[in-house]
Amino acid sequence: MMKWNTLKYLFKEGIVGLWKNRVMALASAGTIILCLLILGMSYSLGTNIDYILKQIETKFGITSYVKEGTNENKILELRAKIAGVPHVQEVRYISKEAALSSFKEGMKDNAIFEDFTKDNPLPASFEIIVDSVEFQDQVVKELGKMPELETRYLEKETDIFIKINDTINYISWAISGALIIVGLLLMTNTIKLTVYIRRKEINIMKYIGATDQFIRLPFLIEGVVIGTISALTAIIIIVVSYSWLSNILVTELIGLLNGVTFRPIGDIMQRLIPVCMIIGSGIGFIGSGTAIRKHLKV
Amino acid sequence: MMKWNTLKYLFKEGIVGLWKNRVMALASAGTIILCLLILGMSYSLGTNIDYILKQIETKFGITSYVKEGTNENKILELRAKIAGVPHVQEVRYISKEAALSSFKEGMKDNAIFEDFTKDNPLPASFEIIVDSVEFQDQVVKELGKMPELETRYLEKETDIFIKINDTINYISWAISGALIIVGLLLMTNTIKLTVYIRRKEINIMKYIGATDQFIRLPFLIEGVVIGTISALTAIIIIVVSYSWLSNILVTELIGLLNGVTFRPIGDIMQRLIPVCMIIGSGIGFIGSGTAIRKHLKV
Amino acid sequence: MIYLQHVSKTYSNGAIGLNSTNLSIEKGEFVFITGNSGSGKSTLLRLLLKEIEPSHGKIIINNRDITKLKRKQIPYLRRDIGVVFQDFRLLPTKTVYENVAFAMQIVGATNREIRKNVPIILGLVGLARKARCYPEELSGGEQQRTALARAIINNSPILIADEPTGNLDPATSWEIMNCLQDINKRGVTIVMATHEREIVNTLKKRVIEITNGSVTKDMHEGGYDDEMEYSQVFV
Amino acid sequence: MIYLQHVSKTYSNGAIGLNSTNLSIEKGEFVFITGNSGSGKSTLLRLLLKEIEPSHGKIIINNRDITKLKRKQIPYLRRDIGVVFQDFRLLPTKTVYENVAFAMQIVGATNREIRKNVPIILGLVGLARKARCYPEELSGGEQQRTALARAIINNSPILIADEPTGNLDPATSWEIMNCLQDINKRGVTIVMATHEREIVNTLKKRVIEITNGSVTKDMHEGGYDDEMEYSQVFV
Ligand SMILES: Nc1ncnc2c1ncn2[C@@H]1O[C@H](COP(=O)(O)OP(=O)(O)OP(=O)(O)O)[C@@H](O)[C@H]1O
Ligand SMILES: Nc1ncnc2c1ncn2[C@@H]1O[C@H](COP(=O)(O)OP(=O)(O)OP(=O)(O)O)[C@@H](O)[C@H]1O
Ligand SMILES: [Mg+2]
Ligand SMILES: [Mg+2]
Repeated sequence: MMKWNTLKYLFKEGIVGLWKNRVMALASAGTIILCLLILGMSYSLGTNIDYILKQIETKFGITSYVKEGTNENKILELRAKIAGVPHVQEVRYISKEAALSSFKEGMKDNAIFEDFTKDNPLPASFEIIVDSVEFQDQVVKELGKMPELETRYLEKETDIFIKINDTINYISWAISGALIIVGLLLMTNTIKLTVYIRRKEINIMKYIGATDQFIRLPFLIEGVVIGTISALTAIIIIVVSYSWLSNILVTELIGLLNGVTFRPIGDIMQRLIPVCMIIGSGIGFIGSGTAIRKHLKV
Repeated sequence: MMKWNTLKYLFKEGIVGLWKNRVMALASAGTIILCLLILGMSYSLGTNIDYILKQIETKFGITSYVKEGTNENKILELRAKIAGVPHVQEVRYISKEAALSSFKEGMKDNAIFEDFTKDNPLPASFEIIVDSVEFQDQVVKELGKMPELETRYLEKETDIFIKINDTINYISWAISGALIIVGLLLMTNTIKLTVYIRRKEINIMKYIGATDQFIRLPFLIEGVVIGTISALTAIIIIVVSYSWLSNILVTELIGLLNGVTFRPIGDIMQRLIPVCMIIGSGIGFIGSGTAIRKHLKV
Repeated sequence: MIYLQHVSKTYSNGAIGLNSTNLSIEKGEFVFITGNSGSGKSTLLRLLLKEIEPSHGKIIINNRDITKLKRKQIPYLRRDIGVVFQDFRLLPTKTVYENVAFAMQIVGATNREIRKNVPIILGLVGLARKARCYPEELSGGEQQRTALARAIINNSPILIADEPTGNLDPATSWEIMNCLQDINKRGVTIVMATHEREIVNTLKKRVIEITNGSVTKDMHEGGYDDEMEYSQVFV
Repeated sequence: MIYLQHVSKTYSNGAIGLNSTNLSIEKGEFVFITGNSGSGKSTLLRLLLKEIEPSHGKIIINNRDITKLKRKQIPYLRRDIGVVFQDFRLLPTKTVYENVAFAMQIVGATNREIRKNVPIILGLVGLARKARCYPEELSGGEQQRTALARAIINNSPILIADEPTGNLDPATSWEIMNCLQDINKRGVTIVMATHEREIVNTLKKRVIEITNGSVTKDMHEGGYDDEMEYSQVFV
């Protein structure tokens, strides 16, 4: 195999090559950074749409009607029982009177429902907010076991939301997939070009007796270094702009949607950092390796 | 100015240069195509999210309760009047009995509401679907002028939807904007690189007495041709994949959302084609022009 | 026609190209520039072409100080000068024919003129059969002759040639030299850097010798300053 | 050591580089290849290096038919051959020192050896002061000498040189030729394409003349085949 001395030389060559071919290195790095930004953007967007829709879903509460004739003690007991169900975040009691007045208010205080006041037909109820919509079914099941309650939740509306959610997820995955492919193509395209520019150099090395491995190694090292540095740069840009943007959006705009937040940056980065690093250094390595191959055939 | 003969020559040079520098031309074209695809994708996505959400919004109908004691004739008359309001797409009449049974069904046929059957307190109503949610307010206003009706619509739910819509629009514009910038950077990056590769050639031309204009023109022509061809290619890819994808999505997935459709391809293309063409040829022209400038200084 | 006044050129890495040189070359002269490798011959020629800027001094060509030339005017200076570069500088994506025709296109020649003149010149330098070859398909000497053809096609009043026979066999070299003499007789000023002792000694033209960036000899009807017979000394 | 058997080379554009050539060069010989521009000298040398493949025939170097060499083995063939290319082929991003050192790195020399040998060779070709220059900062002759330094640094048993003195003044040329003769005396086989009549005539080595791709003369202790005195004929 290669001598230690030679390996050291080739490693140094790779590093020095970055500076000597800085125009090409910058072009590659620029492309990789921009492509990883696209990736990061599409991932952040996708995951946040998901996240935000999930939060909105939880706003669809569960309503449990209390059977006529249930006494006050029993109601207090029920309330405690409901609050004890796992994943229940909030329980609110709405008395018959409150229900009627809110119903009438909904009807804009008009004369049509006048006769309701004679004999209030509306039941008292609990409004229950679940901490995450995924557990809604589970909570509803639990509530179903209480004979004093008649539980109802916005099945249809929740369904629509879940479907929108699914669709958007599906689309955002498709888009992310497409963007990853496009990004990979763009990156290999540029790397190929930068190697193509140096084909004469590669040829010369071959003509004076260098082995393929000898020529390739510095290119691979250059590629990996460019890829890794680009990935780090992209990650920094994503972190900074994500926290900046999500702040602005949360305060300025999403504020309207009472308290919706963006996925915390830590969550995003947990996945994005390894992916960026792997793609960055991988594309640098594999891109350079394959691009150089055909120029070695002299 | 330049002679006609010279202009013809330079024009031919630009065209022939495409073939002679095909590696570089392909690299540029590839980048431009991919960037325009990103653009097209983000635009199609943004505009469709908007479009789909709009469709879902229209599913929030308007309910107009009919005052107690309005007779059958009056109801038929009202129905015709409502149907005549601009932007009303569909009117359905729900009688007192139908309202009760649907209410009870909603309550899961349970004993709590038994007493309703004695004296049905629910009013008859019209359900009105507006052709586009933007006109909902307008229609409600119109309905408010009819004294026999008590109109109500899902203001809160519609509001949430509109806010989601706004948010998603806002985000998708931000993303599109970012992608356009990224795309422009990627494209100019590659064009710069392809010109950089040919800097020696440019220098030689200058050394033997060519004017800047003489050298630049073929590059500009090359740039514009590459940009235009790339734009056309990107458009074709977008048209084909959009119609293919929207078909699949509509049938497979969006089917769940009862009859939601994607924005027709014609709509999308109406904007996307000019934008792609302008960006493609513009970036080819301006990119080449600025990239060549510094190499001309010899 | 060409005047250098106290011209110095120090490269950015400190290498001295030319060292306070004074020189005047009149219209119609045929001047050989000789000197050891690295003495500054190419530097001198590149200064005339404004390929590089002098560190000091004035360079006057056709009564104009070219160091003060505006960017826009440089191409017109260069059109007055046909050049054979030491490293040829052919356009790699153009054939021999196209490379030569390109020089005519630059000055706005008509297609008629181009179609008429290019083959004549290519015949003159012995490349008629290589017209459709790309530079990388040519031998070293053929590339050099293409560069020469490009330099003379426009009948520029000045011809600068940096070792135009360095890659040529003696027979071809003499053909080229003959051709240059003809051109010179038609009034073109020729400045040619060369190492070829035989050519310099035979033609008896003006010889300017440069040593380490300074003119050390300037003789009319001169010879190659090579008193030792190296072949005797070293073998 | 080097045997060509019926070797032909026709380039893809139809140009004939070499035409059914037979040749044998023994170990330790010093051979000049002469011939007109475009006659096929470089083609011959490039065939030996497996830079191009012959259209027909066998090329045997060190008892191996190099046309049958596997891709993996080509670098080892090339390490046995030091080369000066007609167009130099220096690595543009490496200094003179690094270009020469690179050739030693290829064969796995230690840093010690490199630090010791490179300056010696650079001194030999007169480039000690240019060690840190990049090729584009060198004069033509300096580039050529760098290429020569690279070719001889590894003491390869064969040295191929394509006009290694084409850009050099006579004095430097003779120094280089002296150096090559020394190397030859140490047993290195040298094949050198050249146009320099003076060198060929003085050194009295074997001369192979190629005309239009065919060997037309092969003389031991030969001279440049140039019976006409061109200088007399043309001037
Ligand atoms: N671009 C450059 N940057 C730095 N130094 C340079 C540059 N070009 C030339 N030199 C140096 O300037 C000196 C003169 O170079 P020049 O090319 O003029 O020599 P020359 O007389 O043409 O030699 P040759 O006969 O070998 O071509 C040399 O020492 C050379 O190394
Ligand atoms: N890559 C190539 N493709 C096509 N034809 C070529 C190629 N290389 C050389 N030739 C042709 O082959 C012939 C021989 O070329 P070669 O380079 O061997 O000549 P040479 O003897 O070295 O000439 P010179 O003294 O001018 O360097 C020439 O006619 C040349 O045009
Ligand atoms: Mg020179
Ligand atoms: Mg040759």
